[in-house]
Amino acid sequence: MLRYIRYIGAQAWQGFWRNPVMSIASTATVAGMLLLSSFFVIAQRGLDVSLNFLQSKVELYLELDDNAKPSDILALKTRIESDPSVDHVLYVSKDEALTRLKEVADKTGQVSLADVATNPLPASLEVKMRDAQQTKQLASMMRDEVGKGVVTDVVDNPSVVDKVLTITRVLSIGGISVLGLMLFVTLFVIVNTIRIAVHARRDEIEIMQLVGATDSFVRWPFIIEGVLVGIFGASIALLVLAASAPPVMGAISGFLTIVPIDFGPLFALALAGSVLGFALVIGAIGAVISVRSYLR
Amino acid sequence: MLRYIRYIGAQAWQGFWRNPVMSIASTATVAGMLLLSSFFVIAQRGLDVSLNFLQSKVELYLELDDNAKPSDILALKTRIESDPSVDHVLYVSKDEALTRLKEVADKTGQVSLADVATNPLPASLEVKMRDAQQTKQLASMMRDEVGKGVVTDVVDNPSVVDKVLTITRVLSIGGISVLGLMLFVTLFVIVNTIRIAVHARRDEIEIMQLVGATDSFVRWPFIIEGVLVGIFGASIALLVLAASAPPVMGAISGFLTIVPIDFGPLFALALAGSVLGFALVIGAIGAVISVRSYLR
Amino acid sequence: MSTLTARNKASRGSDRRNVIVLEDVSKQYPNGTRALQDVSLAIPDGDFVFLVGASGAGKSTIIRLLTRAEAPTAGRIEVDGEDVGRLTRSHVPHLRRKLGVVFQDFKLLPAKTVYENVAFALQVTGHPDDEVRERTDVALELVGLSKRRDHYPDQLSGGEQQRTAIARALVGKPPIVVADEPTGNLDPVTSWEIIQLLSRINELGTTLVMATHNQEIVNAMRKRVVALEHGSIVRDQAQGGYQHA
Amino acid sequence: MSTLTARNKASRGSDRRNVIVLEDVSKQYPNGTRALQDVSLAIPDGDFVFLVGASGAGKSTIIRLLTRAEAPTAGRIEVDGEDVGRLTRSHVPHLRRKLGVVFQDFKLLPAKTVYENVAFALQVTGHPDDEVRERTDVALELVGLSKRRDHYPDQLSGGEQQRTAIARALVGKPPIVVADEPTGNLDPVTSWEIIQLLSRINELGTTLVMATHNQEIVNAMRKRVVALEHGSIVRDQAQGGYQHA
Ligand SMILES: Nc1ncnc2c1ncn2[C@@H]1O[C@H](COP(=O)(O)OP(=O)(O)OP(=O)(O)O)[C@@H](O)[C@H]1O
Ligand SMILES: Nc1ncnc2c1ncn2[C@@H]1O[C@H](COP(=O)(O)OP(=O)(O)OP(=O)(O)O)[C@@H](O)[C@H]1O
Ligand SMILES: [Mg+2]
Ligand SMILES: [Mg+2]
Repeated sequence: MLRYIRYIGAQAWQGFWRNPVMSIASTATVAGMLLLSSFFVIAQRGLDVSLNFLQSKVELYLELDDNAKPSDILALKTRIESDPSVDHVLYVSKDEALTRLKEVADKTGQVSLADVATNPLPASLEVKMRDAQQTKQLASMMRDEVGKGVVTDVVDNPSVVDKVLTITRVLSIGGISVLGLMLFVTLFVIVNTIRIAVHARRDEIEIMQLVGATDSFVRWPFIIEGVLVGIFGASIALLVLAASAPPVMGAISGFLTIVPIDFGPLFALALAGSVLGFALVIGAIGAVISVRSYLR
Repeated sequence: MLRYIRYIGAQAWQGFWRNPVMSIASTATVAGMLLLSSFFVIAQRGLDVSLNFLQSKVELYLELDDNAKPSDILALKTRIESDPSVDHVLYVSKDEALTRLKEVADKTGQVSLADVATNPLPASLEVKMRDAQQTKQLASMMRDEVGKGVVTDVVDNPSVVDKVLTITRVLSIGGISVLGLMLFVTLFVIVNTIRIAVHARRDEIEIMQLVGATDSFVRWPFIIEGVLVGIFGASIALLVLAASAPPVMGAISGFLTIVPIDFGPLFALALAGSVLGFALVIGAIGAVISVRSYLR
Repeated sequence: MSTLTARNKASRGSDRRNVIVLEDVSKQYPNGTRALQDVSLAIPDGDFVFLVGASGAGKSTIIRLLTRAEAPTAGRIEVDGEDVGRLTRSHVPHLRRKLGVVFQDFKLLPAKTVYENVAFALQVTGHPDDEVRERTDVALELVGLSKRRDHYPDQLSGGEQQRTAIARALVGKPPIVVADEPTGNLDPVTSWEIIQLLSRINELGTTLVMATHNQEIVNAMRKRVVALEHGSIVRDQAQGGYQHA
Repeated sequence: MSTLTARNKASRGSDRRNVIVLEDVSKQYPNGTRALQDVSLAIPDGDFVFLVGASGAGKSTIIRLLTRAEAPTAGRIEVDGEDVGRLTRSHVPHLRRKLGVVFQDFKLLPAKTVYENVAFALQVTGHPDDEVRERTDVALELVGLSKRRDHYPDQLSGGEQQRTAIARALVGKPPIVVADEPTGNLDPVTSWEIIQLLSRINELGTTLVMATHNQEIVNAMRKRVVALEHGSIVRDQAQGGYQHA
């Protein structure tokens, strides 16, 4: 058994290196496709993060009656918070509202507001959405509250919110479907490449069989060779990615002062793992499929 | 000469059909990569249109002093319009502003505003940007006007505008670089596939040479065969695209009631033309490169 | 060698069983060519048979049928007691290991050296590494290729390729050796060495079937001769010559 | 045929020019094998030369050098007045069209039929279609393969492949024919037919070089024999036999 495994390993290694043109070309194809896929996974992830950020900007303001009872305001706040589409609700008092306005006015260099005598600003509830898609529904619900003594006005921006949400949805569905097609084509192209390479060696398969080799004796070295192609291809793709990540990230970070694109600490690791695993499995599957046609 | 051309055509056709496994696999790879590229070009185009639409929502409002002289307002309007980053400027009178507000109020079912006695709303200039990236600069320029008797306030939303613009820029740069990589990998993979297929037939090339065939006599049939692979691959890709366009568009158009994604009338034609041309040229180039290694 | 000697003694009895039997075998290739028609042939264990006939007579076709590289269109083929036509896929390799075949076109693995090509026939049956090494070395020595052991097939002369194929067929000590024109690319001296080698192996009990055009060898050996003509057996003579007696 | 006859008459003069000249040619393959050492040989126009020698002596290597499939490590080779070693890449095809070569391993194009393989040798020189058709048919008839014209090489018997290779070498009526073991897969009768065909072509003025192991043919023809041993010429005899006289 051990002898058999050693034999298979040696044969696969030999098969890889003694058909260098085909092995290198296959490996290059695998590397190219994986690089593209990875790049795309990263772009898709970036798109996702950007869109989430865009969505997280969607808020709803409820302007409150100056005379509303604190208990009523609290009850309303609690009620809104229990809605699963809401992330959190912030109470902004009249004073806070004024302070904020002053800060903004100072920053933007507009006329000073420091000398305002009576505070014209209402207190408000700022509702941050968890699921931005539900904003419209919540807003119309809140409008029913207007005039009941607590809420005086509901401020959203239905047309802008709608548009942002639509674009968000289209982009992320588009991104996911292109990614799906991408992975499918990657699989297809890699399997196809291995098939051509194995086809070119069909005579070898026939000869091995004629000399008394069993199917698995012929098949296994090819499978391991496919795995080798996968591993080498994935390694090249990952090396290129790793090498190009710092400059690309540097270039992007120029734009990123405002939008915090953070992939999370494990993203790189998970990506590398999936690329390697994906390549390895496709290599093996490609070999199995390809060899099968010549084992009759 | 004519005989030579006929000979080459016949040889290429024969070469394609008598190595069916390799021809079909190569064609399938070409089709897959082109399909992916096309899909991606379309997605990138969609992204572009969406982002332009998002950008076109960026506006600047200048609230005007109730006592400003019409000639001053007109002068300001003309000045702003001369800025190349501005698309157009709309004057909204106090009355119009009120009418609009009433309409919005009616639609959203808020308290009726029909009985407002004095009009509290200012007249304004609505500036639609052509180049949204310049909004900030224009806004700060306009703020210098505040208090000079015409403009009372400049309403933009610096943080939101900035964020939208940043995201827009990142997404479109990301889209273009992924597209670039995509086209490069497509080229690379197709050339690689043809190289493997030609490598598998290197003995044929050697035999032809030994029998007295000149380089071009060997090369041309392979080139035309590469072109055939390109044409067939492109045709398959375009057929799949054409077949999948209506349902995909149908599914998307659900979202598109608000964002008007319009690719323009010639987009499909231009896409089909480029795909075919690209495939044909790559097929030929791939064959030239591949055959060259065996013509020594 | 001890098992071979034992088999030899047993097989030289009065009624040796037939290790190869063809009964009314016909073969028509998919493109319509009729290569064999109603061929019947029985070869007892330990026999030495020459298969002769003009180019295209059907000699290689018979060999392809024995190894199940092709299936007969009609008729029954038996090798070492097994009905070749009814073998399951998984049993074909075991049939082929009983047959040491020298192919007319050699069928060497292009990405393996001479040594590796010969060793391969032992590796398929799972021999331990040191045994593979030892026996492969002996086989290469026998056909005079020790000096070329690390050449790839395309770095060999025609005769060297042929001898590699012969070494591969013999290295596994199969009970039946089938050689298709094994001296076509060899000079007379080397040819005779190979024939003597095969002859010795046959004396040790191996059944030998050899398709050949080498008139001199057939005439000199005075072994059984089966002559084919247009896919049919026209002569089957115990101690024959190349031409009709 | 008329040009051949004309050439024939002219060439049978007293001092025929040498169409093949090897001067101190050595060949060492990249892996270190010394295949030829200081071989000098001159073959006059219209000659019939047998190249004999044991397996691995270097016969095929000489042929490979003549066609510039390999370049010599040292020495000078001239074919039909041209220095083969100094030919530019673009002139190599023209050299090869002057040489009709029967390769030891046939070198047939696997994706072409028998007919197409033979026709190919005419197509490379740009013959008109109807001439290609006519001459290919004649060549196939000559080697007895008309019935197999639409077979692919892997649908042919060994001897049929060999005859296809012969037909391809002859169809272009080249001034020099080089045949490497052209009868190794042919039965004696067919072998003799082929030899007679080659002999007739030679009588019409074609220079003929034939590497062979076929003792009987060499002895019977009584032509010039060049014998190689370990890469060196050990005998060059005007009307020789296979063995040393
Ligand atoms: N795969 C095939 N498809 C079609 N016809 C074939 C095939 N293989 C062989 N033939 C034909 O079958 C006939 C017998 O072929 P076979 O190889 O058995 O001849 P052979 O006796 O070995 O001849 P040779 O001495 O030339 O090797 C030939 O006429 C050949 O053309
Ligand atoms: N490509 C190569 N690389 C290395 N060595 C080679 C190569 N081709 C041939 N040889 C060696 O050169 C020697 C001469 O080979 P060649 O083919 O000329 O022999 P030959 O006389 O034609 O023999 P045969 O009668 O067996 O065909 C042989 O020993 C062979 O192993
Ligand atoms: Mg045969
Ligand atoms: Mg030779």
